[in-house]
Amino acid sequence: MSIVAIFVNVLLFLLLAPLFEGVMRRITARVQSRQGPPIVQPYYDLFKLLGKERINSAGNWAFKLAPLAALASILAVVSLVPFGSRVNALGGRVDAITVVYLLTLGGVSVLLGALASRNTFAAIGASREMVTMVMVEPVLAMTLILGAVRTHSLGLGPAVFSTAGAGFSLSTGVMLVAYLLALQAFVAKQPFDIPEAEIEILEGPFIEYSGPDYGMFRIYMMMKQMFYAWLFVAVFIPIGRTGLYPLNILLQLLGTLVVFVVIALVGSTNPRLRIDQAVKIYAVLILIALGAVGLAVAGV
Amino acid sequence: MWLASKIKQVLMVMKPGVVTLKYPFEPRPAPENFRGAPHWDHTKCIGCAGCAEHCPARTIMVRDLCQEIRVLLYDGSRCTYCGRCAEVCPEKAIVMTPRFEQATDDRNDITENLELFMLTCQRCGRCYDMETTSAIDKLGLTGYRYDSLEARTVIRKATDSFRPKELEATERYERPGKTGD
Amino acid sequence: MLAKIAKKCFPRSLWVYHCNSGACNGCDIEILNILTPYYDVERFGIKLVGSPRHADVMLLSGAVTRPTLPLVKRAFAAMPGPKLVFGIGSCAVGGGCWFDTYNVTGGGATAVPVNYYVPGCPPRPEAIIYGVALALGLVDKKAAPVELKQVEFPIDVYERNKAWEERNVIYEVLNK
Amino acid sequence: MDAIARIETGLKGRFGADIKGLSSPSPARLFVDVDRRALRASSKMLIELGGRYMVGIGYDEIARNGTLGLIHTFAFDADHVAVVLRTSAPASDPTFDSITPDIPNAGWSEREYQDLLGMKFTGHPKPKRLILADDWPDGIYPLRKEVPYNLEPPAAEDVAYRLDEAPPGTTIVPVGPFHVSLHEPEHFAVYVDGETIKGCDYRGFMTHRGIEKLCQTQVSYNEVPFVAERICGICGSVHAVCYAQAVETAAGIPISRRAEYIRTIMLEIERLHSHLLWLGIAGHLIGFDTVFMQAWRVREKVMWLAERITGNRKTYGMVVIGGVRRDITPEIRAEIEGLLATLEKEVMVLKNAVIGDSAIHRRTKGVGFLSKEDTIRWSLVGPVARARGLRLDARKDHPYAAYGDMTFDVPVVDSCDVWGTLVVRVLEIFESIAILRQALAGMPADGPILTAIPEALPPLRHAVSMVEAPRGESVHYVITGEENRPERWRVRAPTYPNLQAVPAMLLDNQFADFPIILGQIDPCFSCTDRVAVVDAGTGAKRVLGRAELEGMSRKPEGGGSRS
Repeated sequence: MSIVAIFVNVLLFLLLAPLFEGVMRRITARVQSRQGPPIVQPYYDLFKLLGKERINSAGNWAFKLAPLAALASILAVVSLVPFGSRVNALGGRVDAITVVYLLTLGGVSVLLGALASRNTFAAIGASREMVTMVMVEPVLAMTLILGAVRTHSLGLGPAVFSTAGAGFSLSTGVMLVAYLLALQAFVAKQPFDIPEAEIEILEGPFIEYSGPDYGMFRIYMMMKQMFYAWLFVAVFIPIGRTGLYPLNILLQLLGTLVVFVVIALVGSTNPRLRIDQAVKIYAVLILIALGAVGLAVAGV
Repeated sequence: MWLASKIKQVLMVMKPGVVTLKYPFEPRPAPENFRGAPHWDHTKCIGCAGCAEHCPARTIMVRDLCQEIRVLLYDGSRCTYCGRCAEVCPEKAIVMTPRFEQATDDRNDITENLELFMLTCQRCGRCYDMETTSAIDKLGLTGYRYDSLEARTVIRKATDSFRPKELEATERYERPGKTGD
Repeated sequence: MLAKIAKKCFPRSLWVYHCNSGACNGCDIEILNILTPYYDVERFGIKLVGSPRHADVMLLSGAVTRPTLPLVKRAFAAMPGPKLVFGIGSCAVGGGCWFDTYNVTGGGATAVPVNYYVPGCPPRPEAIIYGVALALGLVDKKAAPVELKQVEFPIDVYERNKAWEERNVIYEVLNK
Repeated sequence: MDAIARIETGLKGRFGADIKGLSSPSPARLFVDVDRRALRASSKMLIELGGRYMVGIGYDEIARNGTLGLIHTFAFDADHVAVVLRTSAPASDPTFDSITPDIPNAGWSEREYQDLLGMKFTGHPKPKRLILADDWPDGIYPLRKEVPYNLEPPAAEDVAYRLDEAPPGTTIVPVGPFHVSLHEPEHFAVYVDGETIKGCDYRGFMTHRGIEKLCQTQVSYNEVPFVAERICGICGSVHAVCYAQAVETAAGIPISRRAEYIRTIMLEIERLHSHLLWLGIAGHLIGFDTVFMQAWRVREKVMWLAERITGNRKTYGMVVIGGVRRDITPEIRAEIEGLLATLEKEVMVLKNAVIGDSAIHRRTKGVGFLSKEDTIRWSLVGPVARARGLRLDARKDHPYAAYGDMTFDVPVVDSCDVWGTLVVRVLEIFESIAILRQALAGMPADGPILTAIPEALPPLRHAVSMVEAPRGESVHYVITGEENRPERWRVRAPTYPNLQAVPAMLLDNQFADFPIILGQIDPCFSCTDRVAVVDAGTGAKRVLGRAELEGMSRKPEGGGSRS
């Protein structure tokens, strides 16, 4: 049964990620008092991108490999994750650190692609992506470490569902605040979508990619968003703990939807920050996260 | 404080609600004195080429095929819809229609080709800049205005100053199909 | 099968790349205007993108000036796969008031093959949306060439062959 | 009159012999003909007397007396006077000594006439090509009379524009011709060290369309306003009004008071939609798309109103020489008043949302700093100058149309950065609404709106006229000519001086702020199509070829870019 769970995970994430992106674009449009695209618009975009011609302008193997590596890493993360609070076959064999490692691999492949495309804008985008990764991944890692510390096991299931396992406490509260503030940076949405700043450096790292390659990067970004939104619901909000597996999935998807609505609202009412301002805010986030882990170690 | 101003902003923008117009599915006509595509009323036009003289984009071309026929070609591709021709026309034959949906994939769709019968000119004096010379005096077979309809450029030279080679290029003039009804 | 789906999805998600090759930016403002709340072309799935690599449609506005001619050609070549070109505004359609000055090479057609023309100076946002709808096949073309004659001339003046000139004596008089 | 007397005595005192003629056709204008030897000294003296450099004009009089004329215009804003310094040089050796070392703003005018008329300026710091395309063969000067207007010379061999050398340790970021934030084909080579901008070189002129040559050879007097309107898509009727006023003062055609009021109303409606447009673009440039959408939603009503009044959303086509083409009927007047009421409420909502938002403060305060002294040295105009403590407004300093009897105050802020320009522009929207209300109330009820032009305008009359465009002061210079066509028509848009200062504003800012710093002057390149260069300080010499200019777009299949 837990082998099937892997496929359920992958299929659900692959199918629903564009839907959530469509919901977000719709909400941003409504905030801007316009009708906005149909909800299924990201699906059209992805299929159109898959049908387009691929211009291999940088001509080296890294340029061709990067989108595949990014997609592979996020698919790996998604297949491991205990979706619907059921640890599947793969989930049992890995622990929290693997998830953090795979997510960073995704970021690194974006960097690889940007630097391989030898374009000045991509280079600036890559440097910003590096800064964001270095400053923001630790907050994710500390969320999982907090879970591990509280449930005394690095296993994926207990680390993720630590609140359900060990109940709500002050450290989880502090971590909740840190995660909420960092959510916009995880998801790379408006106040922090600096690496992909559409205005200054024209889609940053992805400037050179066209057709299917760019489609793969888009689906990678969408699934990463959905993963982070789901992680927030899984770690901090103890819904979807009922025995019924499909019911859990449904509840957690609803939770993810609510998180997406919040992201969209915050995203559409903030200007983009500069990378140096963002670095100051990330530093504060890391401190809060460290504080939370400290509290957890002190057993509070 | 930051959160409060954000929530206030979200509420503020939600007040007007969705204002998108359903345009292609619901018509959005232009106001009545809108300067859309100009239209020549061939029953009123007396072929004085005043509009051709005063078009800033020089898109109106006049050519005399022979003593009796003057062809006026309006090439809409460069027209800037300023309404100058409608204002200058002594006969008020040009009207700025409120048509603005002129999108097309072939540039010949936005042209107007008028064939004017000049033989019945009675020197009534109503045509443009009558005090200097009348349109018919300038009309000699060599034609005072010989713009190249093919190259769509206003040349402002009389025929006699043309080299024969240029004249051949303008031989392939096809008459418009339907009679003015 | 995937190709068929992709072809069906192409008109529903056109990503637009704006190329201003010497325009007075009246048309550029109207191009931005169709993204704003009252007209909002995002409901047709149209999005403004920054790089020619991601674009499907090149919105050409402005008479192609001498320095921008090679650059427009390069931008067009840098666009992948099935691509369209829209000429927006009188400058892109035919070159505008200055179509033949020393620094202007004429309309958009001198640089790239233009698929759809949207005349106007500047065209109303509705006219641009009408052009897009025409490309998407939602509406049919309203513009048509107008050809009128004041009178059906009795003799056919246009038989410009040798025989006609001998018959018609007035040409000898004038051709001396 | 005392100002003109003071300037005259000053000039006569120092350059008695060299001054060939002094004439003052109206209390606000002084024409000085001076020998070219004393050009630099007299320009320097006019600046010291408190003048502000406006624009330089070159014109070709070879047919008439074998000389090339050069004119420099100065504005004395406090005394409401404009001084025109005229000189000429024989066509055989058209050299003048450059006034750019003392007046940096004149650098562009001189380089322009180096390109277009073949004049030479000794001592010019940067005599590079300015207007013409890179592949334009040397030796052909388009503004000369014997060169036909539609000449298309074959391309000279692939000569690449030599950009400045980059400061050491910086990479070149080509903000290329088709950049999303630019909306217009201009090329900025920004020298970036990490994220901070160290310098910038700018190669413009991709929107140069030879309008001045066209209007001197092909288009007659009353058509030029329709071409002038299409110089810039946002401040179109500013150019038309400025041109019409220049010709009317040159030829001495009085226009009716009602026509002046209608021109004022159209100018203010244009300022409304232009400022709202800029507010949206500024929001778009700092990534705040909701401000962009909301500002343009509010602006749309102004565009619909303009469409009902004039028949076109943007190119109003109202202004011809001698008055206005369409009248403001009572029902249009009611519509304008209705619009002003709704606009005031909506813009108040926008103002509170934008000015109160701390996130916008973070992105605009302290960004694009330029001190007040530099602003005076570069003689900047418009909201950029008013945001740096300079009270400069052509509507107050050189009143034209019906601005004489309008009471409004000029918002001045001295925060010297992008935030200042944002506040100034928002306050100016409310000022425009107030002016519109006064204009509607004070408009004479009847009277002709168009006075007939006499048979032919007297040739060879000079006139300069200034209009306050939404971006700053726009200057037109007209010399009337024969065959119903102006002999020479010079357009200087407000972005012309402002753009020269952009590289100075960019120094030591973040690259992410490049669009908003450039955006604060609300550049209208099609108005300006000029070039600005910053002295990027020291730096090894590194010549960049044409490929770098097109960093944005590359050939497919292994084209590979050279960064």
